[in-house]
Amino acid sequence: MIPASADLMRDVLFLPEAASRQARDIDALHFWVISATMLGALAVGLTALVFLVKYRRMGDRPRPTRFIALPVKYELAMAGLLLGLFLAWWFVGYRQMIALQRAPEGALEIYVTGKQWMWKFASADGPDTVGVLVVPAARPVRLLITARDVVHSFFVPALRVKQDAIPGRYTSLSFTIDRPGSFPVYCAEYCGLSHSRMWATLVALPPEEYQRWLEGAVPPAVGEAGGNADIAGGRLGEREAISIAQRGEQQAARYGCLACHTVDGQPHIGPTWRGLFGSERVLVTGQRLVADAAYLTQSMMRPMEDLVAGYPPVMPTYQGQMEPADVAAIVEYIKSLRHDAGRAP
Amino acid sequence: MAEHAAHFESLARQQTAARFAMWVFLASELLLFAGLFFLYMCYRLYWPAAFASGVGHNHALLGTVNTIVLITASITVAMGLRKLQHGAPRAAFRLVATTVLLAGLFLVVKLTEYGVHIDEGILPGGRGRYFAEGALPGEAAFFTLYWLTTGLHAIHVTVGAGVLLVMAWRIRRGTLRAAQLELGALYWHLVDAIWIFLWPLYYLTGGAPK
Amino acid sequence: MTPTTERHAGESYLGGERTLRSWLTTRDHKRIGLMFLIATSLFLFVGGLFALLLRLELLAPRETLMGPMTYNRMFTAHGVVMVWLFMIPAIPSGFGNFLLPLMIGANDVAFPRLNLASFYIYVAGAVVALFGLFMGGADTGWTFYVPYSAQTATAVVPVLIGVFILGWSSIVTGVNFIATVHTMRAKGLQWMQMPLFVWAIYGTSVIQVLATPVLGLVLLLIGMEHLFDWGIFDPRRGGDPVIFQHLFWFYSHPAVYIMVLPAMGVISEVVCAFSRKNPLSYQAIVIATVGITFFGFLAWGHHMFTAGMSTFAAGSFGILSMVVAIFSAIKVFTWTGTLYQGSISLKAPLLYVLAFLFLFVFGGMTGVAVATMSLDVHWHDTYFVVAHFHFIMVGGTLTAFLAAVHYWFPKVTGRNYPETWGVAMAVLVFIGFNVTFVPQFLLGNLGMPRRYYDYPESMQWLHVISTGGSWLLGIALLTTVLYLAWSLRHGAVATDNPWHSAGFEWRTASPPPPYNFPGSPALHRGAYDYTGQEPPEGPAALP
Amino acid sequence: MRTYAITGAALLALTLLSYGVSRLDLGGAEMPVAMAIATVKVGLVAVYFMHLRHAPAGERLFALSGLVMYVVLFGIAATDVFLRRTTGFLPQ
Repeated sequence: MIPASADLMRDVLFLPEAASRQARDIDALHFWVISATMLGALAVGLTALVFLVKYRRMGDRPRPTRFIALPVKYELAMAGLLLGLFLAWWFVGYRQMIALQRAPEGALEIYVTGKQWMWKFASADGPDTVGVLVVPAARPVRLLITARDVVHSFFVPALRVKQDAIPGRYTSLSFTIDRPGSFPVYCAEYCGLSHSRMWATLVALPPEEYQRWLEGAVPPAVGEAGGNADIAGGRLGEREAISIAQRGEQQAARYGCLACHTVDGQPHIGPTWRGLFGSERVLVTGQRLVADAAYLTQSMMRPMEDLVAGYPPVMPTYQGQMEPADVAAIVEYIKSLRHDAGRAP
Repeated sequence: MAEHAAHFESLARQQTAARFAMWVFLASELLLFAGLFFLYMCYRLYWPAAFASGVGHNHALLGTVNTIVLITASITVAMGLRKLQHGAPRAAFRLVATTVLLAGLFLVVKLTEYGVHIDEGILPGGRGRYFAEGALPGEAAFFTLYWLTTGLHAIHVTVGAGVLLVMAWRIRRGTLRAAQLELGALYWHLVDAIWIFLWPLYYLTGGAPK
Repeated sequence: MTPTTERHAGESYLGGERTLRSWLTTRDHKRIGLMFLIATSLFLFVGGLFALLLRLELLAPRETLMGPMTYNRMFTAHGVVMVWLFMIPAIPSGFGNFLLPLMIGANDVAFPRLNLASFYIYVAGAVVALFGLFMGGADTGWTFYVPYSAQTATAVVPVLIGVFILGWSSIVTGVNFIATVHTMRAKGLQWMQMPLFVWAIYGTSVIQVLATPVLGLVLLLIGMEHLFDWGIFDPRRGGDPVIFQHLFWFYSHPAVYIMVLPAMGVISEVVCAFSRKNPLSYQAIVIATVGITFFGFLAWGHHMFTAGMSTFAAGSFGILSMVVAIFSAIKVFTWTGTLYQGSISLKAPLLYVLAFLFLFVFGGMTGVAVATMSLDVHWHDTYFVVAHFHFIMVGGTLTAFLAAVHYWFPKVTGRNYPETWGVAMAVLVFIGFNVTFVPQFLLGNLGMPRRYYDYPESMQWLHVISTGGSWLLGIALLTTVLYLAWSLRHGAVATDNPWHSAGFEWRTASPPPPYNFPGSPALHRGAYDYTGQEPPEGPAALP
Repeated sequence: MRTYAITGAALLALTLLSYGVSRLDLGGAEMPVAMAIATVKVGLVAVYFMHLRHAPAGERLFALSGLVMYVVLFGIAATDVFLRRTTGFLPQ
């Protein structure tokens, strides 16, 4: 579909601007599907109308009609053709869905936490924020989403993405915004009293402005988003004095992780954290896997499941005891202890 | 007594309808348990060690005794039905009454077991001493499901036993048709069938015995 | 044609004993069906009133008519009342009860006492649920998602128990109808000769029997979670709220077909009667009915595409949803084709059928659209989905319900409704419906999430149109009730078969006598046989 | 009567077998074996005690339908639960 007609369709259908490549792909499918839908409904309605006019009864006397029966095979053939069309949509939709979930290489990871009734954002190097999610434009971003209390849903209409935030679990979402701008974010899963006001703003900054934001400046776009009356609840969080990795260090001490895990490379009761991230682990089962963020969080929640060979099975679970943000912080801390830390990711 | 309801053309048809409806209802009853079995499958997948430990903690012997009791009760009710069909109400009464007694025995054993669990501090929702003293995470889920599933099953046993008790009484008075007893027997067999699955899930599959 | 009602007045099911007691203790499926119809229609208006108030609140952004607490309770009340007190029982327990025995040539359903019990269980469930809704009210939405439903301070438990009880009514009626269809058919009436409405009710009953217990259990579990905090689905104790969603939708997706299948049955009957034609393909509709009954169970996961399911599961549910849609498409195709070369009389019931065809195709096709995974990601939990399922449930089920009310009004009451009013209100329902719900599709595209009492100002004018439409729809429905009530007393006395329909239910007096057929019913001509010189008229002669 | 006695004996024997097997260390095979024995037992109950052997097609259909719904629920939902790598905090 040529871009101009796509914009026209977007206006006709009241779709908001599409701020990413994926959103435009989804819109293209949307146009096909919705056009076919409207044509189908119209065709059936019109056919019925034509029959109605053509075969309407004159006078009140009913007249007998011919017995007309279409063999079932024709109906099934028709159904088969239609199913082919539906499956084509499904095929395209499925691929797009997978693309939405696949994180591109080098994506900026940001932790999103929904709680009644606000969105909190934390990334490895930027400040934590509430209600305003700041990302660089033209760079892949991966959101790791969870909730503190009940199910929420992180919804950005301009990106055509939505992902439930489920307590006790991380879900993820990836996108690359084309150009700078600010876009509304809603909570789409009913979550109680102020569900209708659980809004936030997604601000995409040009790379250099994003860099300044990391360094502490508040670019006007972010300030505006925070003060936008239409997007209430959008405000900048207290600027954290420490980075997320530093917070992870504090939390690791608080939860007693450091009683068993060292950070200097010496094995203790548990494996050391130095160089742990990204290294290959050998489990008691003989299975080998790489200690990524998934493995680390899994180990905190279900330590008995993927035991590493050579250590006693003594680690307690932290399921339900640690806040998701703290889990994320500790993972970031362990990440900062990898051997190649400091080099480009 | 041999009269059929006015809207049926014959007694035979009425009985066919009743038995058929019973089967439909049994399918429905079976699905009442589906949610609990499904939760068991999911949570066992999430917490394999805790579930194995929980199963190991249950009293396999008591569970097995109860299984034998229920299966015997199924045999006696099936035989009682056959006796009634063959016009031997006295023998039928004895067999159905035995079934009711066995159901009572099942409930006594089950309640004893519940008593032991309460003593050990194993209550639904992860309440009680057992969990405070450092059970594996996930054992609370196991025992909550244990209480819910066996509790729901025990309610079914009670209902089934009650129905069979009334039927035994009516056999003795000579006012029960075999077709009516068959409905009660079908329900009872379903109760038995559900337990046949409950038993390995909650008593046997605890891994190697310690 | 002689007004035969006079002839049978003493014998009709409405005659005889007329005391309240005789109604409340009746075992006549027709009286029970009528009581269900009255009760469910009452709840249609209760639920409709909630809808109008909700729409009024949405006339402007921010708090206008009610605060968020009231709004949240009210949309829950709207959902609970409409789904469990109107949609699910209305056509099956109401018209199904009245017509099923008539259509298979039986005297009554298989278990009349159970049938009456089902009505009282329904009333009990309704009382408990309404008690909960008015004394505090749940604010969870009709979906009761955990963990919110386990934590909220509102009166969730009575509502859950009420719905649980209603579920039993549904199961009991389902068991009864299945047994009736299997064992009560008139001698010689084969499965492939049964009226399509019977097939539809049969499929519905199967779903009711097999899906409802799963819901019942899961509602009890939330109740316990709410009361005792047992942590069954609580993530803080290692529970998984998504398991709840699986179990909930395992019932609630098939429940959509509990609402839609009977409506389809009505359409099959009305289309044939008013075009005086056999269905274009009887077998195709039967196949589609059975197909929906079974495949309807396999598609529930498309309500959870954004819930973090495994991609493989999401894909499977996507394909299965497409397959279910195909069966509906077969039906639409057959109904439309049935009109071909018919002798069509454009009366109110047929107008409703046309409205149904158009709205159902649009609703169904948008259903295929939301089953397309990447599109659903944008539409999920927005007004697009709200509009989609209202197209199916209001545009589909409610219009079919109204078609049924008008088509069988003479059968049930022995009077005719005023045709002009009927036609006028059918048109108004169609217009009001579209004005209400088409803007909601656009709101969904804009990104308006559902269950919001507040929204960005840029969305307001679409909400204004939608609210206006809701009032048109409300006026049309209210007027319909008024003229129907009027015709109970003042309507022209109907002949036994005013539509000259070949349907089996018309081969006895209107209203029918207590045991339906004097002697054995004459079903020697097919229920869709319009080829003869004169259609069957009045109580058919005995062989 | 003979049929019932034989069926009953078979059920009791299978019960003991199941118990005996559970005392062995079967590892991963434990659950499948236990479920297989239970299925055979329920099959015996349904076919002989509940007379499914002589039941009309309609009754068999509904006996089967309950089972089919179990397969549907467990089968399809399992594709989510098993493939999702579960509830843990898994950012995958």
